[in-house]
Amino acid sequence: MILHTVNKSPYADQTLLSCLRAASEKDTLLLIEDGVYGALKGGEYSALVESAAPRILVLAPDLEARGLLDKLSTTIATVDYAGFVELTVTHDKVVSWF
Amino acid sequence: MILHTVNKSPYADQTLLSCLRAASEKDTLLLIEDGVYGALKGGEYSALVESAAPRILVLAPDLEARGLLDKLSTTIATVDYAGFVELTVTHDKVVSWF
Amino acid sequence: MKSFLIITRRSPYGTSYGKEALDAVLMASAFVPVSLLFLDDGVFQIKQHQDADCIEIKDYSPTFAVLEQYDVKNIYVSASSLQHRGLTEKDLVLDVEVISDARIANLLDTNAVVLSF
Amino acid sequence: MKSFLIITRRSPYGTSYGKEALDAVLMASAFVPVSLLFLDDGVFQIKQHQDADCIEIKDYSPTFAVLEQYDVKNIYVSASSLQHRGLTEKDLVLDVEVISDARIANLLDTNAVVLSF
Amino acid sequence: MIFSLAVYGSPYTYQSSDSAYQFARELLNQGHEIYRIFFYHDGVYNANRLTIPPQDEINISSRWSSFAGENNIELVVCVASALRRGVLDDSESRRYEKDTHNIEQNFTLSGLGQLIDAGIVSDRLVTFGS
Amino acid sequence: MIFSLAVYGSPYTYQSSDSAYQFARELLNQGHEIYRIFFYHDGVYNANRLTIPPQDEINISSRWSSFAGENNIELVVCVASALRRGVLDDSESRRYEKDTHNIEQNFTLSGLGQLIDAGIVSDRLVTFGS
Repeated sequence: MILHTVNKSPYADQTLLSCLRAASEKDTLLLIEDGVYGALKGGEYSALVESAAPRILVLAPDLEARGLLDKLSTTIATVDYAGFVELTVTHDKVVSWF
Repeated sequence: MILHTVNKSPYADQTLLSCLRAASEKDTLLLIEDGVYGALKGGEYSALVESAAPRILVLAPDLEARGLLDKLSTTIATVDYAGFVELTVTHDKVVSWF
Repeated sequence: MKSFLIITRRSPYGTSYGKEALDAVLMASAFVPVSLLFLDDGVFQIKQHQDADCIEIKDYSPTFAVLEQYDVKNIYVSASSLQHRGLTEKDLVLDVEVISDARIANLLDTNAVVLSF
Repeated sequence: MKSFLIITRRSPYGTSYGKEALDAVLMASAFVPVSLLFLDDGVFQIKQHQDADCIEIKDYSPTFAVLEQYDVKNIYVSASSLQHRGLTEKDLVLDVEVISDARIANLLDTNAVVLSF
Repeated sequence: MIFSLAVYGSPYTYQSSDSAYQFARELLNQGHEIYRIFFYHDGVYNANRLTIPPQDEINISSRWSSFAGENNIELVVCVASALRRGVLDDSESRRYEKDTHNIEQNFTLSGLGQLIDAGIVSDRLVTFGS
Repeated sequence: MIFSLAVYGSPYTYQSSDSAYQFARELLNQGHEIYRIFFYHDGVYNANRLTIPPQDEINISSRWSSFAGENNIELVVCVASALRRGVLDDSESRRYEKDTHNIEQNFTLSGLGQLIDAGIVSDRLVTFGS
């Protein structure tokens, strides 16, 4: 069980797509920094992210900093830094995509 | 008449697509640095680049450095730094995409 | 007098390019006619409700909202960039002119100098 | 002993990540079992015929070709990354195992530490 | 648990040093141990003590330095990455006959082996890339 | 023609300073004039005189410095970008009570207005981004 972090916007960069190709169903993806744009509803990549096999979470402070609380896809839950740390503990390892 | 330069690989980054959306038919696109990967034949973005409306050129030293002379799309011509400089003179301005 | 077009293409906070584009706009506006274009992830620079305090970074989006006071009157945002991202004009901190890709090509053509960030 | 997987995802010369991945592989191979995966634009790191002298940058691709001498025996390249880029095994400077996305997921699972560049 | 972090982004330019700092602070809040924070690639600029941010912004290298000093955490800067980018400690500065050094307190230059070691010793290694 | 260049990438990490240098050299070959080379964003690290590259690699800051000295070209580093990233000249170093400076010869710290001025005065402004 892997925690993947992605810190690039899918609208600018292919990193999220690459992570999704490599991640397993039982893994978790955490969108951080500019990665949080992957959690937008109604955008070009929203359907892809919403239907992805692994669980997808988003880092709340990075989402809030960018003013996106009102645009968050309804299928994606948020975590704060405390939750981020807990995820790194409950998963076997962390793989960073950047 | 604009000379656009693009220095990012289309396989990693959306910059080339963005440049193509904004460029006019009479413009020239010069692929430099990692942008030269846009000049590959047989890749996912090859058809798009080969059928693009503006003229597309590639910077030879960057292509050669990356070992891609044998993979260059047949519809794309190369220029060296001397040619790059000449292009900046013969076009009204340079717009850099990075 | 040469006119400048400044383009911001990056999202805020992940990199500092947005802040540096803003600084360039403010500086240029003191000397030359300036147009500003929000393109690609640059449209996120002017998303409403930003609050970078929560990541301990300085929030500069309020300055974008008052650019008219700095004589930056020509502020544009790409319609296709907004649309790809599921955003509309109402999501933005300032009144901008939403323009087509063809209009963007025209802006690139008609301004003497184009600076991109 | 913990095993390491090192992934290189960036193309050469545009950024220094490829060189830094190589340095990490060489260092890790002295201490732990190491696997190396070329993924995404990282596959360009091992494209044949590189010659960075012409841009006055040091060409490190020959070192990738001799990694076996450093006890780095498990060298993989993503099949889908090659295919998207119109490349085949024959275009590469070294013998690698071309693997599927499912196999990549398995590599991520079975190595204790994953370092990405 | 024992954690190590790797930071690859230049400060003020990429968010990665900010994210790494927030994460590191939360690790200590939750009672975890930080074995090492390793700076590589442009992340080595986090150790430059000559940074002078505007008054309303955080001094990133001082923030790391205080954090490390107060919590007894090792901040290791990859020496090869640092030399080529011009981040020097006193001893490298002398060795290469430069007249000054620019490394912030509580940062140490050392080899890339320290990153591998961090991966071996720690329960989790978390990378903040750029 | 009169040219100016803008460089945004950190040396050794991004190719942009190499590309800008190759381009600048070819400009002079063809008899053009370079009015100014402006360093912004992480490009300001090009001016760090403490860089010590491996012996088989080029010293990028010295290369700029020699090029500028031999050809009488202005290398201007954005002062705001430079201060926050810790690239200081003697006068800024004193003003902020640092004990040393780290700017390479032939580079000058100045305001962002110098980039706008370069755009106004030059026939072409070419940006090498990262």
